[in-house]
Amino acid sequence: MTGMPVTLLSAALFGLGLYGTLTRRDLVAVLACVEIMLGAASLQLVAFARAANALGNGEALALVLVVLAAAEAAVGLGLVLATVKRTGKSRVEELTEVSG
Amino acid sequence: MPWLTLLIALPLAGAAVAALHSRVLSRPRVVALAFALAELAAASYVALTHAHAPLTEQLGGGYWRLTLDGLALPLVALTALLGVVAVLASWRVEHAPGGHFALLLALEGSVMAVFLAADLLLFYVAWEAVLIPMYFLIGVWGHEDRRHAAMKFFLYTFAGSALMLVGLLVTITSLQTTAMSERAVPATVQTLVFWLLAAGFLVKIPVFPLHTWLPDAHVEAPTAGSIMLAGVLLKMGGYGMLRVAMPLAPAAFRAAAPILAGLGVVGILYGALMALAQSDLKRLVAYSSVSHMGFVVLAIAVATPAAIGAAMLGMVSHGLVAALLFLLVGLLYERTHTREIARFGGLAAQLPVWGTAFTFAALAGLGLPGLSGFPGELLTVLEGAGPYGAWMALPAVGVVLAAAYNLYAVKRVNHGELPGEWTDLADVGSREAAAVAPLALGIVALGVWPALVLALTGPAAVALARVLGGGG
Amino acid sequence: MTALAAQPWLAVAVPLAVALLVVVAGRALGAGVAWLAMVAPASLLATGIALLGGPHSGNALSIPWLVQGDTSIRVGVLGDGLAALMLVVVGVVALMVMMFSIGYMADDPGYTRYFALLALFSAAMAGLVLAADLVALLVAWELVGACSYLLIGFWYRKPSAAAAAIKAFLVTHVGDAGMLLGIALFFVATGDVSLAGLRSAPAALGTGLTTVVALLLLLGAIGKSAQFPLHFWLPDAMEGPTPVSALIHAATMVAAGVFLIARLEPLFQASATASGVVLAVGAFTALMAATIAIAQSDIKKVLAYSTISQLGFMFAALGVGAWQAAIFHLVTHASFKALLFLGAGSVIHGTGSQELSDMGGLAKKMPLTAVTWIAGALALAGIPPLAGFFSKDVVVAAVLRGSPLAGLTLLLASLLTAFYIARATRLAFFGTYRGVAHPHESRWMMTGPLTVLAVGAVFLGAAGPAIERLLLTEPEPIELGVAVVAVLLAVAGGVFAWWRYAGGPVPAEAAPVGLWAALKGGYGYDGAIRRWVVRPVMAFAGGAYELGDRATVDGAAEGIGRLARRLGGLLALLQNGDAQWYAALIGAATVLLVAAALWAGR
Amino acid sequence: MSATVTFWLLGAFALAGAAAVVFSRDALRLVVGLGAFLLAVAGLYLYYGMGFLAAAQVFVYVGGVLVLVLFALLLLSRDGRGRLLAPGGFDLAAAAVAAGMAAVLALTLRDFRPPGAQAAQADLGATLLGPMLPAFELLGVLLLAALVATLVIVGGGERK
Repeated sequence: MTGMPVTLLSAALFGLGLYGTLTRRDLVAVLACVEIMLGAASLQLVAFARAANALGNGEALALVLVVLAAAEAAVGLGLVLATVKRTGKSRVEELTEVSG
Repeated sequence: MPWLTLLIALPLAGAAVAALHSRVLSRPRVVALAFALAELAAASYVALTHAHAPLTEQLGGGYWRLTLDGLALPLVALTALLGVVAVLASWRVEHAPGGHFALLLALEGSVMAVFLAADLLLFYVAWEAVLIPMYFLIGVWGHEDRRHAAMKFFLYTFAGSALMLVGLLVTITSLQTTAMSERAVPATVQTLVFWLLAAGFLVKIPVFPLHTWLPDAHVEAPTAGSIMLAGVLLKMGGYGMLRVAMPLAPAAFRAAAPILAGLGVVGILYGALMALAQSDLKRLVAYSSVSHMGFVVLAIAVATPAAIGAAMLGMVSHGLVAALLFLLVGLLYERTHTREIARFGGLAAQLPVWGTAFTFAALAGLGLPGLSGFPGELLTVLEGAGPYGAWMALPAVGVVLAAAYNLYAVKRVNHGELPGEWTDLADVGSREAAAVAPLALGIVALGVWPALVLALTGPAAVALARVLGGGG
Repeated sequence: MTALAAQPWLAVAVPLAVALLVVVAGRALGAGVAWLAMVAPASLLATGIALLGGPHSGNALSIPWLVQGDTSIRVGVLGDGLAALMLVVVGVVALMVMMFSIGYMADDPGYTRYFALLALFSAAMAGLVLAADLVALLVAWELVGACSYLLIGFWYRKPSAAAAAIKAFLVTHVGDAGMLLGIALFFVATGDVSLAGLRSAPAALGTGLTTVVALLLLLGAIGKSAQFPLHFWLPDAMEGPTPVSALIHAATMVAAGVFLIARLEPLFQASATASGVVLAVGAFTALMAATIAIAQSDIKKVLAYSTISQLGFMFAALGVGAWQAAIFHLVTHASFKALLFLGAGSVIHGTGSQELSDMGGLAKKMPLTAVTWIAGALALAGIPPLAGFFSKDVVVAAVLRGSPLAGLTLLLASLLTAFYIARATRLAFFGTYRGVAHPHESRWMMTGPLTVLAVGAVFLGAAGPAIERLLLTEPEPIELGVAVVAVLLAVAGGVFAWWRYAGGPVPAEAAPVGLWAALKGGYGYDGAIRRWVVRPVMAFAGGAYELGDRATVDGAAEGIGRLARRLGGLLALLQNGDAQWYAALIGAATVLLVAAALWAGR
Repeated sequence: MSATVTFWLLGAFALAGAAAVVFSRDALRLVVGLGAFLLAVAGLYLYYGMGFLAAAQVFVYVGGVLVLVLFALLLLSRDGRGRLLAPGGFDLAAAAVAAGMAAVLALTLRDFRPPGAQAAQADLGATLLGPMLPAFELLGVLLLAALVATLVIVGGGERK
């Protein structure tokens, strides 16, 4: 199954993840939503690799993404833990220190 | 041996070592000097062994394309020399020396990458990479108003390079490659591409009226920053014109040449007049840079082989002279903590070596024959008289004004009675003399024998002029 | 000797090496450094003499200097008769001046610097006279200017010396800029910069361009030779040590303009306009400077204006095409004017003052100085049979033939010349001593050169025919009528001055009014230049900086920055620190951009 | 036929899991949803014939990330974990942005034809250690950096 269906699927998954990332109010959930976006992206990538008959390349790239996602999750969750420990807040709306 | 990659990697490695080193030992300056000297040695070796055939290198099959030809070689050598001088000039930096020397070496490495890049993407990345260490050098180690100056420097050049980036993207999409070649972009987009690229380069040179970041940046920058800024960074603009903008859009360049020549002439006169009005010694030197780079722009606009050679001569010469002047002003500032010309006077008696060097630098700055400024300016006027005829009277006036501001500065700083507050100043020491001497020698060598540069630039200049003349 | 004649470039290289050596070994050699430095002019002299005797061709050297593409600019030297003569003149005068300076500068802390600069000057001057092309000439031309700048400002602690040095360099640089432009136009028209090419250029250039090129080169000559309207730097240049004035600002460098036009005589004669301008400038300057010289109270200023005036004589001769006459006068003038300057130096050394009012009666206290001075004065006034008489006669006769008006102007200037030099002689050496110091005769190191130069001033007139033959022209006999009139005028002027100043300085001159004040102030030319050129330029620069650069150009840039910040202030309302709000903005922007791209790429 | 069914089945699972993550108010449901999503994606990888990738997905995500998330949630467990609507129309705007993003993605990628299989290397190992070697090495460095960074960040938080 390549072409339109998988594109629609991954686009929908990405949209869902984005929506969650934008609206979820606690940090762990935001991170989870980011993972969904990443998953959607690598799904599309794998589908492309299938279509191009370049399995090795696509798989390798997707693997890169998986590892990136894992690293991101680890650092992100670490940040969340550290933030909560430091400020006692884990809710996005309470954290406005990046305000210009 | 991937020499060109080494030329870029060596200072960057030095930067890393200097940054880490400061935690372990306390002599980052020694590390920096060692790497700068190694870089100079490598550059000299490459210059001596590959002077007459372009050297190219491609690593990793991608965008890492480097080339060293007659246009790049003089500037690479200049950069390597000024790298050493800049390290010596900032020997006494006390605030976070590890960071300072790391940034200085990072700056040198990025500039090397700009001069060696044979790939548009690499060129752009290196171009932007230069901004970062310079921004911090000004912003952290500068003088009183450093934040504002650093931000101004950054915004100006960043705005220019943003336009340049658009130009590069249009080029890449229309040529379907990022490799630099003698291929021009299609005629329909040439004008657009040329002016977009020129926007980035002209800000960097800088030409009137895009120059006002320069005096502020120079005044606030630490000495080493000023040396690299005037000596090397301004050359990136002229080099970019010759290397990127002109071959990519020759027809558009031909159409724009009179405008560029006008900008050059305005720069010559304007910079000289502004220099005449200054009461701050460093600002004076900064404006003189605008004037000198006006000659380079004029030569670029003329674009005959000899004029291209003149532009290269002018750039190398200005690199040496401006670096020497900024170095001397910096040495003076270290001793007096002021740049106010009115507070000086009679320093030639108290600081004989410094005074002699300053007079020497001023004479070089006014284009005295036998010193490096003269051949380039002479060749520019001789070649410029072809297309522009009697208009060359205006740069000739600029030459008189250059004599005026340079000698006026010598008079107010070196001559007259020594004010009482400076009677215990110490003259230039041996470490400082070691920084002054190579610049002075270079100025004399280039002035007596300009073929040092012209012999290198010859084939490249002829080839470039052919591309420019050859109907796009 | 033959080796030198074949390799005239040695006359440049040896002094250059000497100058370097003086700098390097100066401290080690101490006072002996002067003897090392004297090798420099000696090499000029030797080369000159060798060239006088040897062949005048086949010794050209030309090396490519600026080569790129099809452009090849060469620099070279060529030792011909004119160059040989100039080398001898420069060599002798420089040698005498250096010897004199050993005594004059003995106690100066800048002793080494002084002799290094003199050696460097010798090299540059040799390059100037030997140059075979315009680029080499321009290089040497500006280098002598730089040496002049450094030597005028030698006593840099004196503000007046520093100011005079800048003034000299800038004013002559105006001329140099014209020269640069002239060279450029000539180069574009012919692709050549050689002097030989320029001499035969008129055919290729056409009248219009010939005139323009000649006038631009003339501008350079006018600047260097201190002719009107660029004459006003030379009197100030007297701030330098007096031997320097003798060498650079009387005998050699200021004569370079005359030399240049003589070199390029065919070019100038091809254009009636250009030669007419040369004649007019020369005659006018000769008279104007002579009138100013009569009112000066400073002995060096008298001699400075006298130099300007005498150079005007030479220019006038050049204007009528009598370039051999001009060179002849250049040679004799170099001898007697250098003598007068060194004599003035001896006097200044003895009395510690340059004011004529502080002197008087020095003939008794400094007899040798007085005798040699008087020989120079008589030569300057044109009294037979001294050198000045012969050369001035050739000049005046030639100019009278070409333009009676200019010739009469020169005769009037001759009268004034005799007057001012007699006045100076009378006030300095006769009457009673009015100063406070205790003058005494200088040592032999100083009087020796005076004697040598005095011999030249007395006998060089006899060398006239030889010089003219060297310059490839048949010597002309003395025109008796012109000679008699000129001598009578000179005697009249001299006698009048002798009578007028018999009782010492005229009190009215101390506080001058009316015409005398105008003369003493050089017709206020200096002030006018300051008021109408220097100050407006400085004011314009200052105004342009404050209003143009800071307020307008930079103001616009900073204004854009402020505007952006204010817009940013509006935008800051969007920036509430909520990371998700930012992410939403980024997402929305991405959607819009991609949508636009999709729409555009349909 | 059965392939299409398999695809849509897995797709539906993934969508449902994602929706659970995005919309659930309960922390545990979030974790379950995320697990479902990740497993579904792993299944899709398998569907495309990339067995190793699927296995990696399961190990790294389900075994690693999910556990991490779970730990974090347990550690931070506090009241009111539920989703809050932002004041005003932000929620609607975010929905619009997300929908727009999905739309432009679908539209852009619809016509995209990946360049032909020049390399055609089907062997993952050969690819990773061949042309992708720099990326592979970089990944190693990145993982190490992430590890160190996490330790530093969390440790740094403790010291304060």
